[in-house]
Amino acid sequence: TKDNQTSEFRVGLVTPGSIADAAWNSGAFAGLQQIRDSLGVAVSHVEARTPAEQEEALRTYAAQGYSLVFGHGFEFQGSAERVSQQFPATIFVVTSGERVARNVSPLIFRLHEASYLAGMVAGGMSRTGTIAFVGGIELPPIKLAEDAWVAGARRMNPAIVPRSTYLNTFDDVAAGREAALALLQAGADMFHHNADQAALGTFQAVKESPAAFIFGANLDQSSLAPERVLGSAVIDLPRAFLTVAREAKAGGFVPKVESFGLRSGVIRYDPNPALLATVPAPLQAAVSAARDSIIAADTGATAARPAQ
Amino acid sequence: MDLLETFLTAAVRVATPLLLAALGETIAERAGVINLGIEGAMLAGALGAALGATAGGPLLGVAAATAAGLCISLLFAVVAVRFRANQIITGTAVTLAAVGLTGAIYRDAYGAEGVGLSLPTLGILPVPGLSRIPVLGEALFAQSALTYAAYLLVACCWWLLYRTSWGLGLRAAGEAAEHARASGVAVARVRMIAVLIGGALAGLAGASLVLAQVGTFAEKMTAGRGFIAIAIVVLGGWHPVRVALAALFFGAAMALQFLFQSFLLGVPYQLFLMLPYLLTLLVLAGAWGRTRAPGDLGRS
Amino acid sequence: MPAALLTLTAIRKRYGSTEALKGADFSLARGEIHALLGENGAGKSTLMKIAFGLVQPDGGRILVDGAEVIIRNPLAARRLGIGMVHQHFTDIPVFTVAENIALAAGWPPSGRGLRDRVRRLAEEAGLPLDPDALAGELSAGLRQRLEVLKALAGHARILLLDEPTSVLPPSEADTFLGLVQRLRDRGVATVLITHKLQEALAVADRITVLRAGEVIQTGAAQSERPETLATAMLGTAPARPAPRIRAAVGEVVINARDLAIPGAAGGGTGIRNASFQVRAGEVVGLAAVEGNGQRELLRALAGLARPARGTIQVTGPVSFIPEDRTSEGQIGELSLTENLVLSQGRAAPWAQHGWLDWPAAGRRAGELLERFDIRAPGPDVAAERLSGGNQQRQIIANAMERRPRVLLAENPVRGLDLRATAEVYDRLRRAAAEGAAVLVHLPDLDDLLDVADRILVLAAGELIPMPEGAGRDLIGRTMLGTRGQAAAG
Amino acid sequence: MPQDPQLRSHGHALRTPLLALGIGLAVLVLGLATAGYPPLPALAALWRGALGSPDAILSALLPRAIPLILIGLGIGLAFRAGAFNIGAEGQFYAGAIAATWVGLALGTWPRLVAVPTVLLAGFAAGLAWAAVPALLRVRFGVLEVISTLLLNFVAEALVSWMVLGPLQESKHTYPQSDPLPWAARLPQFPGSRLHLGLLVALCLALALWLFGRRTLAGFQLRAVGLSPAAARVMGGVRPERFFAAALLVSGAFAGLAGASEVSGTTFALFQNLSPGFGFTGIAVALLARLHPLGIVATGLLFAGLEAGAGAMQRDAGVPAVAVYVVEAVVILTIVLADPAARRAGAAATDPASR
Ligand SMILES: Nc1ncnc2c1ncn2[C@@H]1O[C@H](COP(=O)(O)OP(=O)(O)OP(=O)(O)O)[C@@H](O)[C@H]1O
Ligand SMILES: Nc1ncnc2c1ncn2[C@@H]1O[C@H](COP(=O)(O)OP(=O)(O)OP(=O)(O)O)[C@@H](O)[C@H]1O
Ligand SMILES: [Mg+2]
Ligand SMILES: [Mg+2]
Repeated sequence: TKDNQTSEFRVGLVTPGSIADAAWNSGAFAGLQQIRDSLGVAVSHVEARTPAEQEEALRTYAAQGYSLVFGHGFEFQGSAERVSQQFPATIFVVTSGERVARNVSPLIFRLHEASYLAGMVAGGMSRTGTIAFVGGIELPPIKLAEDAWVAGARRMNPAIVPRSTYLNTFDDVAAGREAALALLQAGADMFHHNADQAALGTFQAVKESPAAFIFGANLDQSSLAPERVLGSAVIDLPRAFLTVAREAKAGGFVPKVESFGLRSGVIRYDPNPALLATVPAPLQAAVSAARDSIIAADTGATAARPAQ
Repeated sequence: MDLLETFLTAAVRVATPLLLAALGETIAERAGVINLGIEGAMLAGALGAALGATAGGPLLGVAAATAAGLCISLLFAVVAVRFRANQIITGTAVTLAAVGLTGAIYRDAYGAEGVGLSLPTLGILPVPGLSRIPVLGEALFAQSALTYAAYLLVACCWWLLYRTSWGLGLRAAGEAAEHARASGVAVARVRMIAVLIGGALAGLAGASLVLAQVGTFAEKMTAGRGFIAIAIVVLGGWHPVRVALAALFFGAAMALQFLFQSFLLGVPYQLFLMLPYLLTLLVLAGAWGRTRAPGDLGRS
Repeated sequence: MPAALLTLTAIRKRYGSTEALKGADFSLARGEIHALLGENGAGKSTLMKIAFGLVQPDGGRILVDGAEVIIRNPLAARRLGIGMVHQHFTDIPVFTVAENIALAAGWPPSGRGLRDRVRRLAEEAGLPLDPDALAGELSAGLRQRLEVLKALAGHARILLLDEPTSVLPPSEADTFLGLVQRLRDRGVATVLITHKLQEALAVADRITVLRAGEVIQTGAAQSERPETLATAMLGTAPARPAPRIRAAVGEVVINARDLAIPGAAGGGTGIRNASFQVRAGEVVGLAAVEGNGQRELLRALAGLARPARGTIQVTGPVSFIPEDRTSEGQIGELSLTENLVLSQGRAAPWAQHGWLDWPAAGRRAGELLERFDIRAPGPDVAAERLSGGNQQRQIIANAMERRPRVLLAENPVRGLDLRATAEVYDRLRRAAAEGAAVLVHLPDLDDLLDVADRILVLAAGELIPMPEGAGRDLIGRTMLGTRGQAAAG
Repeated sequence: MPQDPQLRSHGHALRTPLLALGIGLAVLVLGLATAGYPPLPALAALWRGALGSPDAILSALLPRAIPLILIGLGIGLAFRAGAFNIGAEGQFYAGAIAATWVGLALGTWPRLVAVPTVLLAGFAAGLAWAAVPALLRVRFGVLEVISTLLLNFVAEALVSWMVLGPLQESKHTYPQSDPLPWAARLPQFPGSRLHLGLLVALCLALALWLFGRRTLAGFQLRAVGLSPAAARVMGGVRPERFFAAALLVSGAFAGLAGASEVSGTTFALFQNLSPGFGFTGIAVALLARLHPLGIVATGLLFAGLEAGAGAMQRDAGVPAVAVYVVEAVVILTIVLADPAARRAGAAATDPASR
């Protein structure tokens, strides 16, 4: 009977970009593999770049009888809702989604909570009083992260000057570097990003400059520049995916807004241990206190989207 | 460094890969071949640079990049020149193949989910004395070796096209292949070699992205620079020196875009993104617009 | 007989259903001028292209210096010492004269030497040409000079000349033929394709006649006479020239006043001042040395160029026969039917309300093949597949088909054989008789006097009407003008 | 015997791509096996994804083909006139933006009027976007090959600004527009993603075919593309007019494709609406030798290839990057296998100003 069950429960993943981006999409793919390994179910992945292809991919998975399909990005919300009406037996999970429908369930990552903490460190450590953010495309979660980063920095230094650049691409590494070089010229010495692989160029620029630091995003990116990465705002996508899949496989899945913040442990601010000593103890304490109060304020998994 | 110097330095730096690729495409197009595959050759060059630099440092990276660009354009040359397939379709397909192949090889070499490679880079090589010239010194003479190579290649291309018999035959093949043939030019062979030179230079352009700029590789990291290089060839009127100026112009417009975003707040960033292209259109509509393509460009 | 330098044996070539060469034998001896004659479409160009490596034969052998060779491409031909002047221009239009010559000769393209080298070559050949002019901006006559210089530059031992004099005015043609004779004295062997029998008889040592892909006869030039040659070419005795028709002159159809037209970029004077009228029923000859504004004038009358000053009034359908058939007179890729449809525009019966009746157009194109004696497998064949002369006939047929009120012709007999030339002259006269005003330019003044009722001379951009019955000498002197030499050279 | 390869035989225009497809598949099997993927399951997936079921045909193949056919038709027309329009991508976005803008305003209109209005808006916007390069060419001599390319980048930035600015959905969170009202949506075939845009595309293909084959203007347009000088001197037409008109109409077709995509498939504006339709459209047109009916066939071919490629990822685990190589192999094999297609557009893709 177990065999029967595994052959019935299949999980599909649709990513909007390449899974080799060492960030958003690769995290989802890692999550899918974890589902396969931990739950012993069949999985499948497809890359779909445009809204039309994305809807087609969701629809095809559903038509083939997949039980659980992840649409990895807010952009899947509309198409998931449309497709779900025709295929009620499939559960659609929309990462960074918005609304619950009968069999559509959004998965929200409050990465901005971690970006806020990163911003606090940046605000406290900046010598120039200017901090910089490099974004890929101005998507809602990215804009939220930028705003939280700025708010965190302001908390430590109300006079902080925030700068930002959007690249309009997640691929162009060289643009990520040029943007950072221009921001350095504008006086920034603390960097944060949400530009996936394009940010690799930002890391390079920070590495080359004498006194700048950077905070990673999505993954723990300390290894990219061990001397210059103070910390990273991390989403533990595999853990979140696995949580959802386990629930769905058990059969008790009720569509709901699944929201992960610092409290869940899926979102973390991971400081770079190698540089921890350079962060003044009072600043570290302030960050810890802030994290605790955010966790304390978090009422639970069904929390609505943060105010916009 | 003041803002103007920063801007000019960034302009030359951003222009370098564009210039290298555009020079190569200039040679190919002067021979009558429009190679949309240079986007792919550039990407192959970038991966070649990463693999080479991993294995044996930046210089091996440069060599491997050139070889990789050459290989990809050999595919193009065989299909589009030897078998005279349509150049536009072939170029599109070759770029697609290069995107796929570089992705597959990269994943094979470094893991399916990608890594932030950190490669040894070429570094800045200031020319003693010259780099001290006020305003322009830093921009022109405190760059990586590949930028200086690009200057040199501009001169080489010019000499090749306008001062050698082979270049004369090449231009004839691009203007009127049948007539060139009647004058004793081995059209197919000349075009083949021109495409290969173009591919090698596109590979070098990929190397300059990886080894002189970002120190890493990422899938699709050329992000359309090959197509921009083709626009630069047209803007530069198919003449190496003017192509160099056009590349610098484009580099400047792109550098300006980043400076604007960093310094001007509250303006939608998309307006800055349009800037390089709108500026180019304006320049084209002015005196620079009346260029003439080689007569047999694109005819296979 | 001296040893053969180039021998072509049993050469066969088939294009689809057309057998262009059916086992032709030809041999060129050291130091001779060998004229190759034949009607349009006889296979002359094909035979020479085979000797130059541009076309590969289906059968037969080629020997150079007695040794069998395979000439795979023109480069191989050049290496064997073969140079060719093609029937169509083969220059690179955007290259300068010097660059074009360097390309053909394999010379380095620049440096101080090249220009002098080109100048010296041009002077030695007696064909002066500005090394810095762009080939594409030269008049047809000057472009032809360039073609000749290209062939000479390679120091060929064997020169294949495919109608080299077809666009040259007689004086230049004479100079050129003198050059060919001088080259013979230096040991260069020449094949001369021409439609002018007098030329062949004057300079050739031997004459070969090709008809429908076969060699009909080869023999010493001294033993030939124009009549026997014509009979050999045609297969029958040539018809007598049609009696010259003289029509009644009607109302003014072309009325030009105070015209000024800028010259083409590549030199040429343009028109400074011209006022004239042409009436229905007249054939008016435009006499001018190359580059004196005839090109600009005809184009302005055809509505293709705007005069800088003055007015042009032209009544009724205009047909224009341009000098360069391949670039302006036809579209080679299109079939004869399609070329016909394009040339007739909206007024044609098969284009009612803009909808095309292709079968009707095709039928008409077929009829024109008959009426104009165009040698082609059928109206669906691409125009570029026709021999040069047949392409020209097709262009004339299309021009006539419009029933023009005004017929403007720029050297319309270029490349036509004897019979076809006579036919075209006859057609121009008949068009006038049917009420058209005909304005025609020919490089050969004798021909022009033959066909025209009266002559207008263009010299140094001025238009000078000749009195009726003006003699050859007066016209010739006026053409050279006191006010200026030809811009050519 | 000698036939004009471009127009004469329609059977031929349809047959050769199919033949080539067979050869392409053979090469593909070899390639997949070399790369370590069992070829048969991969090919089976390719087939399933493209043609394997009514659902695949109605919801994957045909909807994908609609924009490709529309854009290919326009590009075919432009290339025929010698206008080297590589800006269909930008014209597509212009059409999508206009269609969204108009569509969002038409909620209360009857569908019978609203849908054509939306399509017309896209058509007009594509035309207007192409008018810039047409004007630049005719007035200032700027080669359309560069201006259309540059305008692609401008259009991409413009759509990005639209979805974050003036056309952003009403909560101002997501980079997309509000969904179009029902009245502005192209009717869909029940239970599938196929929409009425297909009919529009097929009708236009037929119309273009008639135009090219049966009308004087269509023929003159082709003559202009082959030789502007001869068309002017011998044909008495004004080449720049045909050139500009073809460029405009080709832009309009791409704009129409943008409108049909928004109104029939995504129902909202997104900034990554096109996966590069403008460039695939060039291949679609050239492979069909610019023949309108052939473009329908090659449009379907490319759509099938891409739908099948998705299935290869999904069902056979072939990663996306390998699928790119597969697509490239198929395209290269097709151009190599079809000598006529090789020559096709050799003249047409000539961006020279003659
Ligand atoms: N106009 C042309 N444009 C492009 N390719 C051409 C053209 N003419 C001929 N070719 C190609 O060139 C080859 C032979 O022509 P060409 O004379 O230029 O070279 P070749 O000297 O004969 O060749 P090789 O290099 O083998 O000696 C053929 O493959 C043919 O497809
Ligand atoms: N490329 C081609 N395709 C098909 N037929 C051709 C081709 N070239 C020549 N022909 C045919 O071969 C025959 C001989 O042509 P060729 O050009 O050798 O004639 P020619 O003697 O030079 O005539 P002309 O005096 O008119 O130049 C003609 O019937 C012509 O239509
Ligand atoms: Mg001939
Ligand atoms: Mg002839």
